[in-house]
Amino acid sequence: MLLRPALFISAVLFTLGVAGVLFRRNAIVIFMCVELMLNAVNLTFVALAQTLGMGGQVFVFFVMAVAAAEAAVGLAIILAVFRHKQSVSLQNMNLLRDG
Amino acid sequence: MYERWVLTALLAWPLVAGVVVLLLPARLAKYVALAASLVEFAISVPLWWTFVPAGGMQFLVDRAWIPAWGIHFTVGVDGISLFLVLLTTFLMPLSILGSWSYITTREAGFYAMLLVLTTGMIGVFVALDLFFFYVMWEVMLIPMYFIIGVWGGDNRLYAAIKFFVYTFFGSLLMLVAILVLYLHAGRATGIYSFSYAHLLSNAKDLGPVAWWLFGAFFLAFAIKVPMFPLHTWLPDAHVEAPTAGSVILAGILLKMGTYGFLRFALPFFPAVALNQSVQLGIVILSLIGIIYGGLVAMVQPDFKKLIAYSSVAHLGFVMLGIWALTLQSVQGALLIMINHGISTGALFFLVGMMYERRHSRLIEAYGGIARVVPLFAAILTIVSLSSIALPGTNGFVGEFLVLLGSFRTYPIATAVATTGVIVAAAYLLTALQRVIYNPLAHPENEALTDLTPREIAVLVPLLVCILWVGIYPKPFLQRMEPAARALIEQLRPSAAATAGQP
Amino acid sequence: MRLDPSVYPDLLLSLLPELVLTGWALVLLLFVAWRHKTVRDLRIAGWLTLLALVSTAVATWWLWWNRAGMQGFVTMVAADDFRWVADWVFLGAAGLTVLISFAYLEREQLLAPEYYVLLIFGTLGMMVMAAGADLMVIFLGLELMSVAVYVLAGFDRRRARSAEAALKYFLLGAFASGFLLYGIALVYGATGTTNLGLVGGQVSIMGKPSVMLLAGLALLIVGFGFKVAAVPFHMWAPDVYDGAPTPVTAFMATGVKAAAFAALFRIMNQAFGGVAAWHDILWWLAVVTMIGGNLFALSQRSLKRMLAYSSVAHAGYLLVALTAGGAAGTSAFLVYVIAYTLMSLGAFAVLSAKGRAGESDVLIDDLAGLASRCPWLAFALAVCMLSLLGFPGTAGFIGKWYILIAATSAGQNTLAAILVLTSVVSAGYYLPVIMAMYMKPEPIAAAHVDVQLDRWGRSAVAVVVVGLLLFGVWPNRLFELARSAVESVQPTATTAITPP
Amino acid sequence: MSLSPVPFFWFFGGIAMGSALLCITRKNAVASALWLVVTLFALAALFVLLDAQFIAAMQVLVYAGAIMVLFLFVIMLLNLGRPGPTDIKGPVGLGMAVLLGGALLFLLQPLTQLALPTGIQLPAGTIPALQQQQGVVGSVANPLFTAYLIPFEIASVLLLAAIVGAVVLAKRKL
Amino acid sequence: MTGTAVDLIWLAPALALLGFVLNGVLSLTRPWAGAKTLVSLIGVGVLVGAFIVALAVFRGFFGLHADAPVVFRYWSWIPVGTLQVDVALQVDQLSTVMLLVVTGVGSLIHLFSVGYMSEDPGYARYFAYLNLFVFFMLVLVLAANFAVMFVGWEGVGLCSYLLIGFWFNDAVNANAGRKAIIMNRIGDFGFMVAMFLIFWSTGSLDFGTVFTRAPTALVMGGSAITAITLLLFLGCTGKSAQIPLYTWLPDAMAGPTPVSALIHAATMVTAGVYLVARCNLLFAMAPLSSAIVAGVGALTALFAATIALKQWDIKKVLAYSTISQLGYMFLAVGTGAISAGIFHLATHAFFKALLFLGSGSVIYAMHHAYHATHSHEDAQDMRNMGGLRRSMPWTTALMWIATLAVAGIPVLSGFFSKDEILTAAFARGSTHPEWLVFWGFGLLAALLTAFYMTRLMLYTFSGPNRTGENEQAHLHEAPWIMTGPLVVLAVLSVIGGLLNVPALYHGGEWLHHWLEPVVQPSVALLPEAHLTSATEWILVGVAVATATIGMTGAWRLLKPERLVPARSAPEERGLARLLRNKWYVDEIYDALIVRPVVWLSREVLWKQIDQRVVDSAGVNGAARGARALGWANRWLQSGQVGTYVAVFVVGVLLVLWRAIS
Repeated sequence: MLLRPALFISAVLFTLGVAGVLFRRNAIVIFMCVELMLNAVNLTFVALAQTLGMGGQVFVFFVMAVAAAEAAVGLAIILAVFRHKQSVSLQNMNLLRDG
Repeated sequence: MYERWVLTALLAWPLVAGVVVLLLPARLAKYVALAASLVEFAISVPLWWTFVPAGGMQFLVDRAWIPAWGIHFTVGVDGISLFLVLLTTFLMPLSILGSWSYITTREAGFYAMLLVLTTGMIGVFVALDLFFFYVMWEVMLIPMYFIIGVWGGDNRLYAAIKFFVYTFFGSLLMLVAILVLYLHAGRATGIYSFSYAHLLSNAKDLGPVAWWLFGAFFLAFAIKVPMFPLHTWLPDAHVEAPTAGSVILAGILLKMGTYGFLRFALPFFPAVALNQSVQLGIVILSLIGIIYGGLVAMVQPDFKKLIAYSSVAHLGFVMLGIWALTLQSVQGALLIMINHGISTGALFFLVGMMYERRHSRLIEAYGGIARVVPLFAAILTIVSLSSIALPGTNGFVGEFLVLLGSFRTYPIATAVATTGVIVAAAYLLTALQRVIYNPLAHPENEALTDLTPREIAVLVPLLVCILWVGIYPKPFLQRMEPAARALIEQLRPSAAATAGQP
Repeated sequence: MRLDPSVYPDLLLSLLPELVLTGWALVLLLFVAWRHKTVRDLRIAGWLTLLALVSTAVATWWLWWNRAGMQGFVTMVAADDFRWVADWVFLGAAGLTVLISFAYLEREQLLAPEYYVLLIFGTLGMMVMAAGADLMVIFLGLELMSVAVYVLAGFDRRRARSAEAALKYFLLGAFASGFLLYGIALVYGATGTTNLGLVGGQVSIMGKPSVMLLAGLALLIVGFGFKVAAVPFHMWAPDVYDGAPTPVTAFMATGVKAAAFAALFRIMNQAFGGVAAWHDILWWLAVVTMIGGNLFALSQRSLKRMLAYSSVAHAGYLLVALTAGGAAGTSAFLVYVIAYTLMSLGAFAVLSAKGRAGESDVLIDDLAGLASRCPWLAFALAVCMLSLLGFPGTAGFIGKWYILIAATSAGQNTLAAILVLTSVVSAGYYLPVIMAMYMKPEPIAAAHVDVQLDRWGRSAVAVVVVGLLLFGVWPNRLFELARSAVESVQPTATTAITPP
Repeated sequence: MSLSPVPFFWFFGGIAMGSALLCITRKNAVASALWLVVTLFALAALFVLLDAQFIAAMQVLVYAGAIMVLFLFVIMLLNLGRPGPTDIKGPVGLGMAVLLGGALLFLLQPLTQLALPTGIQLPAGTIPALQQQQGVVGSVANPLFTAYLIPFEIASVLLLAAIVGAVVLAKRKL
Repeated sequence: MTGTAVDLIWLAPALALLGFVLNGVLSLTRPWAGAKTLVSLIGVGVLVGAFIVALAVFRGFFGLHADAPVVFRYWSWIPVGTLQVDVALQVDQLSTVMLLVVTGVGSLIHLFSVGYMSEDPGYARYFAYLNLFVFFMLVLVLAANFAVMFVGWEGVGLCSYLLIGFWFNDAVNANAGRKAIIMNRIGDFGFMVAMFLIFWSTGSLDFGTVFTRAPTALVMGGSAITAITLLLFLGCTGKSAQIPLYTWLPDAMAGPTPVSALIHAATMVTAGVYLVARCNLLFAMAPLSSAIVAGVGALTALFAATIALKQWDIKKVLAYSTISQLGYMFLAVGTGAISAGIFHLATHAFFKALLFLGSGSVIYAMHHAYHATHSHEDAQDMRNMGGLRRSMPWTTALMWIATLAVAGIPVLSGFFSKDEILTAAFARGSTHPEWLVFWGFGLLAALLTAFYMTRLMLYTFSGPNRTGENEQAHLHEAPWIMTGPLVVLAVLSVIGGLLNVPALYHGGEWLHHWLEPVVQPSVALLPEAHLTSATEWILVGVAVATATIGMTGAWRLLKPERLVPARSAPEERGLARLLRNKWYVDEIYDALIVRPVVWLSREVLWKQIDQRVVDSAGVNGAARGARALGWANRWLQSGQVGTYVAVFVVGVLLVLWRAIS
């Protein structure tokens, strides 16, 4: 009986994550918004797991691993970019474009 | 024995020779290429005698190629394709000889391209498997693209890509049409094969799809012919291409379109092709081609462009003849296909020879040169006369047959088409006058040298053909007749009975 | 040979290629940790990588030879010919990438052997994707591949462009995998499982698919659509391809795309074979991708970006094969993937030879007169271009023809027509390359003196060209391979008429 | 104590959504990060309510702990404490975010209304029973090391790859 | 195969062709010592040979008393289905007459040319063309079917083109040649379509078959036969310079004078008449067409005569006179008096050839005179002549004979032939009144003919000389090789009448009877028109009166001594000017047809439709459009991740929406 609220909340969180990605320019914050999306999905999994079995929870476990891995790589990339531009604002990321 | 290997040899030999030419040192290129093309011609000549007019498809070879799709390497020759094959092998040595001094850069590449082109063109004419046909149809595109693009005139890049994209556009739609036919036949019979005979016998009850398929085929072939609104690639390609390129373009490539109509578009979709409105449309387009082509040719300042537009007119006659579907008109169309190859080829050679001397294709760059180069003038006159279908030359026999034959099916249209004869005289004789007659305006023309022995060697065979076909076309007509008759019977059982009957 | 996943040795056996490759990855990691200074180290690492790939290919071949297949029901990985063939494509792409990397890394002074480690991890991820019979496995494989490729894209850290490419790819990639994950969650919710087979079963029980399932399906397609760079999820591709080191770009354009397609293919056919909706969605994706990719490519002046857009267009063609479905579609898909891998790798290889500093500067017109300077290289590029154009005599044509057969036999004549028409458009940007090389004079004398491939790069290009021409004229073996792969992945092979 | 979890659920859910909203709207990156941490904690609470105590624990340890700390660390390292002028998009960006987000939510919202097909549902209380029997950790660990062994291994490789990648990108000289 | 000399018929064209080939080769080799002699020997030799063959054939055929043509099939030319065209020659009464005229007159003119062209650098080329012409002319008159006849028909056109433009480095000549062949082509268009109609209605193109099948296959006076005959006649108007296609002939005078004599007076231009005579049956079956033929003939006769009144160029006068005389012939054949037409054809060949050659030697003299003084006066303008009788008495005398003949003064050949035509026309008038109008035209034309011919003679030979003081000395008679042929022609012009002395004078009407087998079928179909001998005598009187009035009128009115040389001549005004400028017909054609067509072709068809519409808008337009769409993508592909995300999400929404709904 917690399923629907859970699904609703996760949908909202997911949307917020997407909105955040759309709304922000700071690479790190955008990445955090992505993490938010992942967590929203986690909520869905856990909620579903309650009625569908442990598979969902296990999945969340893996999602965390993935998130960690992405965080490691992603932040490293952001660092690398920062070395060049002294900024993580995506506004300055326009070397690559149709020209 | 000869029957078994000749076509395969005709296809394989130039390819091999082309590769060889490419690998040999450039200075040898033209000699090797000429030798190779002469050998090719020698291989093809016996076709003339061994061909049995009433024998239908002959010299058949059939080998599995891509069994997964029921694709075979199937080739054969009948009265329709025989002469186109011979024309190809006949024109190639002349083109090579004609490029002798015209081509000065990257010779190896050029002659290799010519040889590869030969394979492609012959392949198109002998293919009896639609996949193979399509492949060949495209394959001959690349060499021509390079010939125009690398050795062409100032505006060659534009002309080359225009030529390529135009043709590619048409042929790709045809490709889809072929596939639909293939699947249709496959579903109907359970046998999936691209074999011409198979598809032909199962092209029935397509329903409305037939219209789309015919449209696709029509587009592909009409672009090549070229028919009126789709012709604009031709002037550019002709003008920019080097002499040999123009000769082959006009002499052979254009015929692929009309050949396609005869071999595929008409037999596959007779119901559509002979539908009243379709007939009307095509006849009107042909008329536009004849008259419009002639009139536009009349005002061209560039001799090559003039010839290009005159080709549009000539091919208009062919289309008319094909669609009139009487024995005379169809054979006339076939004959014009050959004549146009010979006469227009010769014209392009002549223009090319002048270009080598004066580096100008503009008509007003000449004038009065008959006094300086009488031999050139004489030959140019004869060729022009054959091009305007003067009786006694090859041109007349073809146009006479087409018009006489078509008159039965479309009297009014044919009467209009006949005025094309007047227009032809108008544009070609005017050009002739402005080139070789009139006062010798440009002093630089005073020093022009007359034809060299090599150039004469290029032209004489063509002149011989012009007179031969003009005076004694019987051998040609005999060999065509059964094929033409078969085609008509197959398309119009009703007309077949009265084919040629008044 | 039937393998029972519930038995441990069988399980290992079924994962033999992956295990072999992982093992090599660890070996290489050790080696790198020990030697990572000189050019020679780099070379050795490269050789070890090639060795790894070859041995993996052998392992795969062994399984294929023994007709390895999964016994029983619920499994995490599939063992079927589709997987083996896909693995070969990935391994081949990786191998060719290694070959063209040798000279490149040295020229650009990227003396970090980790490059090869990451290459292997990326390949491993692809293989996992192709193997995965469970959304979870596929997801993890995809992440493994992505993480490795994110880093590779940004590998040339000294150049801002490379770093920027990595960032764009990473951010958008993570964003996309969020959607993918959500899609998986919804599918899980709709069917109670993430195993493709079971999902398929549930779907067939379900009859009319539930909204949740459809939403999940949609988000799955989005997630993979991003990886294959289908319009409108393609926008990262031109920039990332442009910024990444060229060998990596080649790897992305071929391996990554192929892997994503392989997974998508498996999912659609095994899990959603019974759902009609995805055909419709993919139909639209295919159309816009073909049109978009080709039109956008038309206006590019930089060779690298042009190739990037062309890879988008080719994703469209592959989507056509996918949409057509059926046995014909599947084998057409495999054939085309192989052809496509060859030709775009070849193109990128030549590009890497011509360019400097990440080839950001190579315009199409910079190739002017290449033919007279290095005829063979020009010839190779010309062949690749013609093959990309789908010109008869090349593998590209065979592939396209196969896709057309699949489409038409599935009654998708419109799709076929759009495909050929867009191919005509593509002539508008492939031909100028040939035109520049053969028909334009060298802008300055010695414009191409510094153009050279080392012998490995040359051998790679040679392999590509020979392959393209061979398959273009004699594709029979290719077809047999593809067809044998089809039955395995194609439970509903009867949905479409299959040419014999 | 048979207290209905629903109110608690909404309570924590509200916190999660609210703090998420703040997370994406705070100019200051650090603030965003901290609000995200709050969201994660709230989610952990929801997990507990959904009988996923172990996952909740992991959420707190791994996510709120390790990952977010990493984020904060990087933010500080790059000295982005102060909000950058271009960090948040203008009204246009806002409008687009609201519009597209709204549309997305509108499309996702029906999902929250429908019931799962009964065929695949486990009888209520199965999970708690399982946890009683195998323990909270065991109930997760058991499938993890049997059915989900392969993904587990792949995940380990994934992490390894991530480490290598991070090292490559971060180390001083190539 | 008759076993007589008739079998040698092929030899006649063959000889001419041989001459062409040999001389053609010689013309391309660089000139050497004996070349000219050799050329003359070949050129004239083959013609004389042909003439001898012709005589032999005639004699042989005469002996056969055949009333059906003898047909020789050499090889099958265009055999397609039921269309079986053979290369075949046929000998019958009509063709033998033509054969004799062509080869006979031809030989004389060749002979004349030897002198006339002796100093021309293109000597060999000239004879090559001339021989080729004779070849085609013989093919034309000997052909056994329409197709082969068409070969000759276009062949002679070609030769006239080549010979008119013989001095091609002068644009005027080249233009004249082009005009001639294009005008002829217009006619040939009619000929061709007529052939198609004939084939599809009778199933053959052989004269024999066609004429036997025609009465059954075609309805007397039906639309089909009318169309056929009218189209054939269109061909004739082109070839024989009748209204409306006559304008090329005067310009054709740009060619060497012997050419004008041979092609544009004696032989080629009469081909049309020959064609109608050949197809007399068909025309007889189409009364309307016959009426049109006769009408156009009569009108042309009058119209051309009016123009001839005011021409100053001596050859132009003769050209218009030719047109007018051809009009008579068409009046004759249109009326059905085939033999009369052929009769006039023959006599006209004699005296008109004589006139032209005579004018030729005048021009020759004038030319030499001006050449000697390096003056650039017009050697053909009569205002520069005058009083030449003193320096060239022979020519004067001979040309006077011809003048009398053409004017129709009794006992000379022209008198008989012309009179017969007018009589026939008048006779038909009894049943078809419109013929009376034609007769009137004819009579009026006869008046004018007498007038302008006399004018020509007076201005050329009488009065004071206007050539110029220095030049006068250089004016003298042409060499014998030129005057010789004139004498022969003069004799023929005088006695030519004997060919067909009407019964009125108790003559044998030999030609009439000779041609009967050919004319027979049509005679049956024509209305029987009989005149009492009284009426005939009156008509004769009227004709003679007209001729004398014309001549004496000219004698009285014209004052040669008042004439001033061309350079100081005043501009005519009024009617004179109108006639001088040939009723401005050329200008009208130019303004109404030539210019519009060229303008249309260049400005509309080429520049607009071809280049702008089809190419720019259509082809390149499409290309540009595609490229533009590509460029449009650039503001999306701006490098801004934000944009990419937005597009991405939009894509997601669309896919989701598509999936769920």
